[in-house]
Amino acid sequence: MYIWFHKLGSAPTFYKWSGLWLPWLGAICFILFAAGLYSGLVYAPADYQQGDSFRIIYMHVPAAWMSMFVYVVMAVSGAIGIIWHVKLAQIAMISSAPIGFSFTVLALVTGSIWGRPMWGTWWEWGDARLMSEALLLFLYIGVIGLSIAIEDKRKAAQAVAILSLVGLINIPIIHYSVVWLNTLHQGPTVSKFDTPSIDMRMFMPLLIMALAFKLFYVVVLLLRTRNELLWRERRSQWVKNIIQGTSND
Amino acid sequence: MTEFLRFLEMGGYAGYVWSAYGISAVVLIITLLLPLLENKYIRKRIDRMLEEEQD
Amino acid sequence: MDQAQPAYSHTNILSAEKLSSEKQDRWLFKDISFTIEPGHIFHIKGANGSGKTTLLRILCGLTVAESGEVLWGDKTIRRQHDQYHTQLSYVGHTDGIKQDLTVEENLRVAAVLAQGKQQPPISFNLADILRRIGLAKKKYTFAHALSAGQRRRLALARCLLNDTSIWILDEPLTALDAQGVGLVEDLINMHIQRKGIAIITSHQALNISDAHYKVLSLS
Amino acid sequence: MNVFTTILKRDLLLAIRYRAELLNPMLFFILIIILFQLGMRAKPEVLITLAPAIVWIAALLSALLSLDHMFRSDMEDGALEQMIISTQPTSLLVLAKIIAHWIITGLAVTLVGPLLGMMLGLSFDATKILFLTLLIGTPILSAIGSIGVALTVGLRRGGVILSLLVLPLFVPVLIFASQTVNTYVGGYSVAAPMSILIALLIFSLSLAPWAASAALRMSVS
Repeated sequence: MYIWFHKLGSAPTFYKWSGLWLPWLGAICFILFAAGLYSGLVYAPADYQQGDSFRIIYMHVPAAWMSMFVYVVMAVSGAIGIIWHVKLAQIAMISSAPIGFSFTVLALVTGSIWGRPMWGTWWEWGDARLMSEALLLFLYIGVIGLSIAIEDKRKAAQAVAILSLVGLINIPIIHYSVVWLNTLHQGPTVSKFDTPSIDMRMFMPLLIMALAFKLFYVVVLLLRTRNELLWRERRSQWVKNIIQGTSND
Repeated sequence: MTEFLRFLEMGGYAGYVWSAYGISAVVLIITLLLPLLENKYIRKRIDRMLEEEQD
Repeated sequence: MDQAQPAYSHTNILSAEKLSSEKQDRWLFKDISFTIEPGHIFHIKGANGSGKTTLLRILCGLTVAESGEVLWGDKTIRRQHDQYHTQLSYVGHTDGIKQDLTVEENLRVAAVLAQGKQQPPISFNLADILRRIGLAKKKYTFAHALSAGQRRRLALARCLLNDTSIWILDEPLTALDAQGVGLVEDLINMHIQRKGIAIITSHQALNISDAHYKVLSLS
Repeated sequence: MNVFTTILKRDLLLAIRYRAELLNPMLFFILIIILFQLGMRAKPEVLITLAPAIVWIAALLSALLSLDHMFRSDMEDGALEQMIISTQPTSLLVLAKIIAHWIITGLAVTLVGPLLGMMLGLSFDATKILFLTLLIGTPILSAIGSIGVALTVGLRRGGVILSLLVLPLFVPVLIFASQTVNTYVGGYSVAAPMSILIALLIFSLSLAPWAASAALRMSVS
């Protein structure tokens, strides 16, 4: 297993294989999105309470899940990058940050739009999930800011790995403190984002969209990692071959 | 046709649902396009760099 | 000259295998290998920005080389971090002296840092060290009151604190007057005679006997 | 152990000899609270509910202001390099620097805080609780802050990034500390938030030095 991992770890083979997989992954991702959107917007019945506005859930909840998931992947690949000096893991970490950031922005925007009809305000300070999502956004901004501020590639990778690990440890603490803050005032209200008593036709689109988002993350991560690889290895022969079109990727 | 119109109304929440999905689509498309554009930009820069080295 | 002191207790060969280092995506140096036996001075020459300081910092274990290893004895320095660093004294461009501390306070702090883990504090003869670096009467003066040359010699005094057998000195002779240069060369000669290793970058020539003198020039 | 005390004494000595540095955080702390007061002109009963948050946000900002000095001077004159290549565990040295930073800035804020709390209308008992939260909370700020400083000390303009990295991590301290005072003012028992604050203190004092020393090795390399 280790040889395979190391072999794939070598840049040219990774570039070649990812080049082959990308079109397929992209196509499947597109299909999943289409299926998810259709089933979410048309097929699923309206919610008895929130009516059709609940359909925003099919964009909001997967985005919120992904914003958390990508941060964990970033921190873990950072740790792998430092401990075993796997170059690819370091690149995957740095490439994941902007994607996680956009998922968090997505979750925040759809969250506040969804909250508008219910709470009458664009930003519900009392909702713990929305607040910790906002703080997660700043954690991402911190990670991206640090990776840009440090020129030296290897130092940036170490710094970002440390910061994302520290951030990862702090996310549950931040979330709990925000949740605790809310229980003080309104008591444990069922947060608006708890998926309503779900029947299959409502839950299926959520599953499809979640898969679509995960695949979307993989596709964009591969694209970004390939760019970073091309630039970092621009002096090596295999990049020259690719650029001068002797072997198209 | 009317069914399609009723679909667009989204039970009166059309504004919220479509704005949420619209912005989400924009954000996702930008996230997808950025690396693609960056790829083109990097290839061009490396190409120019290789040209410099050759002559 | 001082009475000949005994040779260092345990000295090893310091060697580098295929060290290479990159800076802003161009190679500073590539696949450099050398070995330094105890009792030798290793003079690294090269223009500014040719990676001399980076090579020194790699040998100290401060920076990690892009590829290649530094071996002390048979093991890499990464695996014997503590044993290696109890034997190492490093004086870089910035001499590590706190301006707002007196000469004595600077040396006391350096002694604590040089002391091995769970080892008793180092007993060092402060007066003797100050005499050997020519700062005998400066025990209580603040570092900011010293001249650049005196501060340089105070930084070099760190090497005398804990009988370290490996000295890594980055431009030790800068800002030193003739008398200072003579004094530092005596210290280094003494160190070589005691079978120590001295790795030095310097633009000025050092009059050290050729038998123990190796040069590496970085293009 | 004497390494810890040596570095601690050294830092305190340096701070005392460079006195101008000492007053800065405290003046900043008082100034922010006065600005809040001027900005709000709130009625007393409103001010009481805001007082803990105002004092704590001021404490947060003044800690942030003084964090940069923790490693900056050592980085510039090479003392940091000597600490890293010394055989002493770097995390022990970092812990000494955190405690030194706390004594220099956090302690001053902790002593002045209750006075300003009273100025904002808190009862005497409430200021005792405020004092306790400051006493426990400000070391956490120094500990978490040390990680941010260690990450950015190598950068020329690290200050901007530093606040961006560190403020989100300060949020739990702010919430639990100011809420402890509010729950006290509200007449409820303070055991829960106070114990969480103590847990945060122990947690950050044990983990932060390790993370900060890893970051320092990166910054120095």
